[in-house]
Amino acid sequence: MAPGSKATKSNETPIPLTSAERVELYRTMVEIREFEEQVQRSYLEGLVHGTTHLCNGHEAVSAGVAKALRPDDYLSYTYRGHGHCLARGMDAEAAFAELFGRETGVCGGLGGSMHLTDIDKGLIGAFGIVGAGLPVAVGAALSAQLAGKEQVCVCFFGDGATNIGAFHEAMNLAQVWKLPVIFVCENNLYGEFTRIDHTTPYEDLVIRARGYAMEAVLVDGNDVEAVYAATAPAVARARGGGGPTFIECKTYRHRGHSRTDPAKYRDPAEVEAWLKRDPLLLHRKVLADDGLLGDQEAEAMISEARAAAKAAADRAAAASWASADQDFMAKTYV
Amino acid sequence: MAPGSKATKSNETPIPLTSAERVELYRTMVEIREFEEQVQRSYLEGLVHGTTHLCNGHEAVSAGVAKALRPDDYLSYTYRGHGHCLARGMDAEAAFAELFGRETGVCGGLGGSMHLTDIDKGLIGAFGIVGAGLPVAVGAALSAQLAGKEQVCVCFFGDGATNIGAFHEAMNLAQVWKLPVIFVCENNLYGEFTRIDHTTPYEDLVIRARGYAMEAVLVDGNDVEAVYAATAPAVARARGGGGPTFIECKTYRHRGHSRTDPAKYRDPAEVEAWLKRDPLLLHRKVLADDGLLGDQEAEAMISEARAAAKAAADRAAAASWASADQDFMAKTYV
Amino acid sequence: MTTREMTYREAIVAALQEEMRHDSRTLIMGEDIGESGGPFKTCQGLYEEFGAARVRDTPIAETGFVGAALGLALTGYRPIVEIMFADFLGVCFDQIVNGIAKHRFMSGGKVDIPIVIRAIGGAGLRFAAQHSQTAESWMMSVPGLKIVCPSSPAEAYGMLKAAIRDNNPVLVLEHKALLSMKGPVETGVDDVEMPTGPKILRGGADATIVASLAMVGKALAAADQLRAEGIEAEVIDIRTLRPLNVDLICDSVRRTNILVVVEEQARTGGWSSNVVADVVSEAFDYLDAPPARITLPDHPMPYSPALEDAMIPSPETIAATVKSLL
Amino acid sequence: MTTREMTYREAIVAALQEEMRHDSRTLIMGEDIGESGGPFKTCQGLYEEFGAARVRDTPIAETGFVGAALGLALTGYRPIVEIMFADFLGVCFDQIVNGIAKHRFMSGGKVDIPIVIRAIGGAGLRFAAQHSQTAESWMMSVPGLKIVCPSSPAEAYGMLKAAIRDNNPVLVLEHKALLSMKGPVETGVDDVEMPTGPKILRGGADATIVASLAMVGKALAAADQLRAEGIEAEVIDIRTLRPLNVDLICDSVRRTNILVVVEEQARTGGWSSNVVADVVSEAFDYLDAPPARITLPDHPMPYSPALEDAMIPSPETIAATVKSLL
Ligand SMILES: Cc1ncc(C[n+]2csc(CCOP(=O)(O)OP(=O)(O)O)c2C)c(N)n1
Ligand SMILES: Cc1ncc(C[n+]2csc(CCOP(=O)(O)OP(=O)(O)O)c2C)c(N)n1
Ligand SMILES: [Mg+2]
Ligand SMILES: [Mg+2]
Repeated sequence: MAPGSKATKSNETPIPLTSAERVELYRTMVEIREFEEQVQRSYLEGLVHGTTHLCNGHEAVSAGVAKALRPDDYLSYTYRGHGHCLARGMDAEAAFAELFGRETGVCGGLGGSMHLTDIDKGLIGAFGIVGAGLPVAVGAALSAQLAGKEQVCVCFFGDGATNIGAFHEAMNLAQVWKLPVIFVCENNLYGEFTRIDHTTPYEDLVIRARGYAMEAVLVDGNDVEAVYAATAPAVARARGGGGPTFIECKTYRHRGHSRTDPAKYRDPAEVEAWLKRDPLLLHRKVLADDGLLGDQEAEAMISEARAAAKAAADRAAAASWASADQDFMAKTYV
Repeated sequence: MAPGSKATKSNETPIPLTSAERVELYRTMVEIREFEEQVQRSYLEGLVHGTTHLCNGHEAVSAGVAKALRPDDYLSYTYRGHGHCLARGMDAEAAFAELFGRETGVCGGLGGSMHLTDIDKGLIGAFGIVGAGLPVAVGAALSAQLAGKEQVCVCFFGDGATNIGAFHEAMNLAQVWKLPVIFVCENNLYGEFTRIDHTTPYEDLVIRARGYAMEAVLVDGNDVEAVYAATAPAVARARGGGGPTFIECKTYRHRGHSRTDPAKYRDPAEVEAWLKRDPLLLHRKVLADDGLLGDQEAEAMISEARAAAKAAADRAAAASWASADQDFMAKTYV
Repeated sequence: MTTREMTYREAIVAALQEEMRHDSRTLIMGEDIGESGGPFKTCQGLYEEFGAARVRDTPIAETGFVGAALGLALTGYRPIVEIMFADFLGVCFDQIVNGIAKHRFMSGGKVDIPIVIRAIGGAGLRFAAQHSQTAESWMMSVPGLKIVCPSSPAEAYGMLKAAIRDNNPVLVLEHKALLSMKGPVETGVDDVEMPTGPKILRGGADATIVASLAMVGKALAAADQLRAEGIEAEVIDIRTLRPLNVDLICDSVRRTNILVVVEEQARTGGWSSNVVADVVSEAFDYLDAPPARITLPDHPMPYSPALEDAMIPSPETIAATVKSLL
Repeated sequence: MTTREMTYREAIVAALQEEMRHDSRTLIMGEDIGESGGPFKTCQGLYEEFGAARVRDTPIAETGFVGAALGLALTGYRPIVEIMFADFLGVCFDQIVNGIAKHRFMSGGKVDIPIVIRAIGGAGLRFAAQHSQTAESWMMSVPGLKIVCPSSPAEAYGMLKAAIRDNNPVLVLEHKALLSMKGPVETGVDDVEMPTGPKILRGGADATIVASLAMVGKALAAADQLRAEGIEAEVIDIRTLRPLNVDLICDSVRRTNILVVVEEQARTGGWSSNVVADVVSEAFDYLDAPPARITLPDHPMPYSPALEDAMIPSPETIAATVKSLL
């Protein structure tokens, strides 16, 4: 770990999870993984257009954070946002339909893979411009503060996003206004094809928070229970008016940046080491060790999720294309 | 001082100044002060147009930093930049002529008070957009690094500028590329009419540097020798390839933000306390105590500077207006 | 409803005050707009009445607080932001053009974005190149935005109120040289409507002059000069730049057969071209001469006072241009 | 000098490589342009030849590195920056419009600003609303900038070389849908010249079609379709948006009497209006019909493939529009 940037542990006791909840976390991760695997297959079948950014490897972050939230909380996220949306309960068929450009897509086929939005689930937006979602999250958190209902906003972004101005302005605003926002940095070590050591002075981005005297936690982003344990107290503090927290989740993406990227710029040893730390494997082992999930059950869960993803994709693919006759101006202006 | 943000002192021995140099620092400050006082008078006479941002109170920063530089170094600064330019040797008459909109102005009357530029003196530009000068300074520092002549770039900006995105991007680039740039934050506690505690989590902005693991120094910006002592080693380090430094100079502006601002938002006790710490008074006392500057000499210096400023302003006012017949397109495009 | 003389600045304050009283979901953010009432005093008294939570001083972080407006709008609030100088729209351009303007569309039309961005622009005060732009055209090509330009106290009041009630993002471009302009304003109006097109300020059969913001006054002064010579110019305030609706201008041109458009922006890339092109499409056969555009020259704003004045279209130039087309 | 078939992408690489060899003060900065050669491979091989100092991977910090370009230019270097998607110009808009474009003027004309900003834009690849804009008009109204738009490999090569040698800031708007377009390019040219106006790509006496970037190909295809019906359309590539020079277009219109302008941007605020307005000023009496503009509709880019395709002007639409004017 880089000098001057020790991992800090939240000093509040994490809200304990029941056994059932711990197993549910695994199911959520499996569902995200199988969704992304299906996206990849659908891509190869020509059903997904343009580009898409898979989150394989990041599942523990989406699942662990989402577990700490209430239904009326807000989330902002990025083009690599399928996992955040699914963990929050976005309908998989509507998500596939969006990726396929169908009328039944969650954004009617107008948004696409990079812009999944589902306002009723607090999924306020996926931002394609790096960093752009952070100030928006600050606004949602300000809204929560003003409304006084103890809601919070979680804001997901990557390591690369910590280099852009919007990040800084959002962090400072959140801290000076003591807003209920949790900044969740998914540090997967790469922004596109460039490793973090080329773009930031230290690999542990938790140091960024120091410039704002903001609470910060560095957590193993591949350990879903650790992510939950880091998030829950931050959320509790935010609800109580204690202000923002910056959570750095160390993780790794299993695939390339986007569909065209074979990710050859990564050291195979690095990739291998991280694949061994696949969040699904890790949690499955923990649950097995704790006697909560047998091998058969786990395999059944995977098959079920795979079949469900396939079925959702099939239904989505059978839906009508977004219509060229719709009133686009009514989609642009109220 | 705010928690977690102790003043740090550079641990290198400052390059010692001769007695003559110490007296010269006083003269530089007096010249800046008298220039600004003359600007104020000229403003009331209708010679200065639009707006102008005086730097009375900040003189020690301009003088102390400039003293640490070589003629081939670069400087970027702001709309409150008269002092930086004068300390660097900008011709006072050409500066007045610019403020008066004359042909003989340092920018031919096209730039005005907010945009004094004098490239031959390394004065690469005054930026009217808060924070905009920081990335530009990073570019000049990159230029210096590439040219390999051990030049540095000094970048002046205010406390308010540390809240904008451009600040962050520049700080990070400078640190990751180890550029020879000295970020000099003139923390005068206010951005326009708003006190720093409304806009940043802590009053000591040196904490900002921590987010980049950048060397940082907190210095009394009203003590010209302290400013010099903080700057000289940072410059030396930068020349030697040691990378950037962030220097926070605590200071205070004696007048309002700009000519229309009576600065009523400030606590009179705060103003009074700072006026007692006028950088000119402080240094004069030090020099007197060290037997280097008698009262009479000091007064003579002031009168001389006042007369020189007045004479320069008079000459500037006698010059022709910038011509409406000039080829503006040739000033726009090469 | 009462009608009284007030300044453009007071009209802005009145609109903000009434709308903030009308709907508690409104709030305003900007630099030095709290206790200080705003650098141009366009928020005077609001802090006292509505408090720090709804009249919010921000750090110098336009990307931050303009972006925050989007988050607020998506979660039930109706934010207003003040951009102190319109020139600073450049700093938060991405949040406006890629975020705020597109979010509704990208969601499939499922969200409303009730945001008002007030930006105070314009030349004439010797603020030089970085503080004198009206920024009218930077965002003309951005679908999803509405852009309005008040040229008088009454328009400043009406447009701002309507913008605040509108469920779309509206950019209200105010002009700093108009802040102390006085005029009658009917306040306390509840059924405000967003202007959907230009407005005839003065009728005339001989030529049509279209202008925005501070150029409207110049056009009216030109019309006075022309009247002295027996020429009746119709003066139209463009009011709404986006969506751009030139129907009324076409009607006018069908009567006058002459079109002159005046704007306070560089010749290349200004909205006056758009008006000309649209009018030419609709009313080509009615034009007796090629429409003229009077604009700033194609260079930045110089600081020196006479140079600034020389750049800005004058009533004399406008009148002479009209005469040259007759 | 040798002429060979190459892609638009290879032409960009060739221009960069030659100019970086020609002048050691040149350098290029951008995201993932080093070892990876750029997300669109527009810098392929440069890192290997010129090293990390001159082919510089940047953090995601467009304001930072575009601003740095100004500092480099002011101190003797000739920086080139790559903006991965033209849409991201919004993030560094202030540095370009208030800084880079104005710095020379504000200095009294005393400094040169030799900066090239390459931005890869355009629709057609299903990249949706935030990654499909050509951004042609955002900066049309910004004096101090030059803006060029290459429509072919040869233009991509020539314009980029000229832009790098130019002592003004030049925005080179490239188009991602053209990257694999092939065409003959004469490389190794030393006396490159900055285009100062449009170019006729195909002569014709019956109508003038003006287009930019990917629309040029559509216009040429439309001309093919029209020829089959006995109509000869002249196709003109606008090439340079700023400064905008329509002399050649006026000459053409004086011969053809019909003008159609095609651009890949929303109808309101696009440069096609500017061309129409300028041509109308100069050649009003030669026009047999009101000039037509074919543009994107006034809404953001949808993701769904057929919807994207339907938005983009097609050869059929262009041909039909020409016929409707004859
Ligand atoms: C302002 C901006 N610059 C560049 C890009 C292109 N881009 C898209 S994703 C990306 C990398 C982002 O890295 P990170 O924040 O670490 O997120 P990750 O993709 O690793 O999840 C870049 C450079 C962009 N979308 N926006
Ligand atoms: C991007 C931007 N936002 C707002 C302004 C208006 N403005 C000019 S100076 C200033 C205060 C700057 O404060 P600080 O950085 O502390 O410098 P000081 O004036 O105190 O020297 C503000 C808000 C601006 N010029 N640019
Ligand atoms: Mg990453
Ligand atoms: Mg200050």
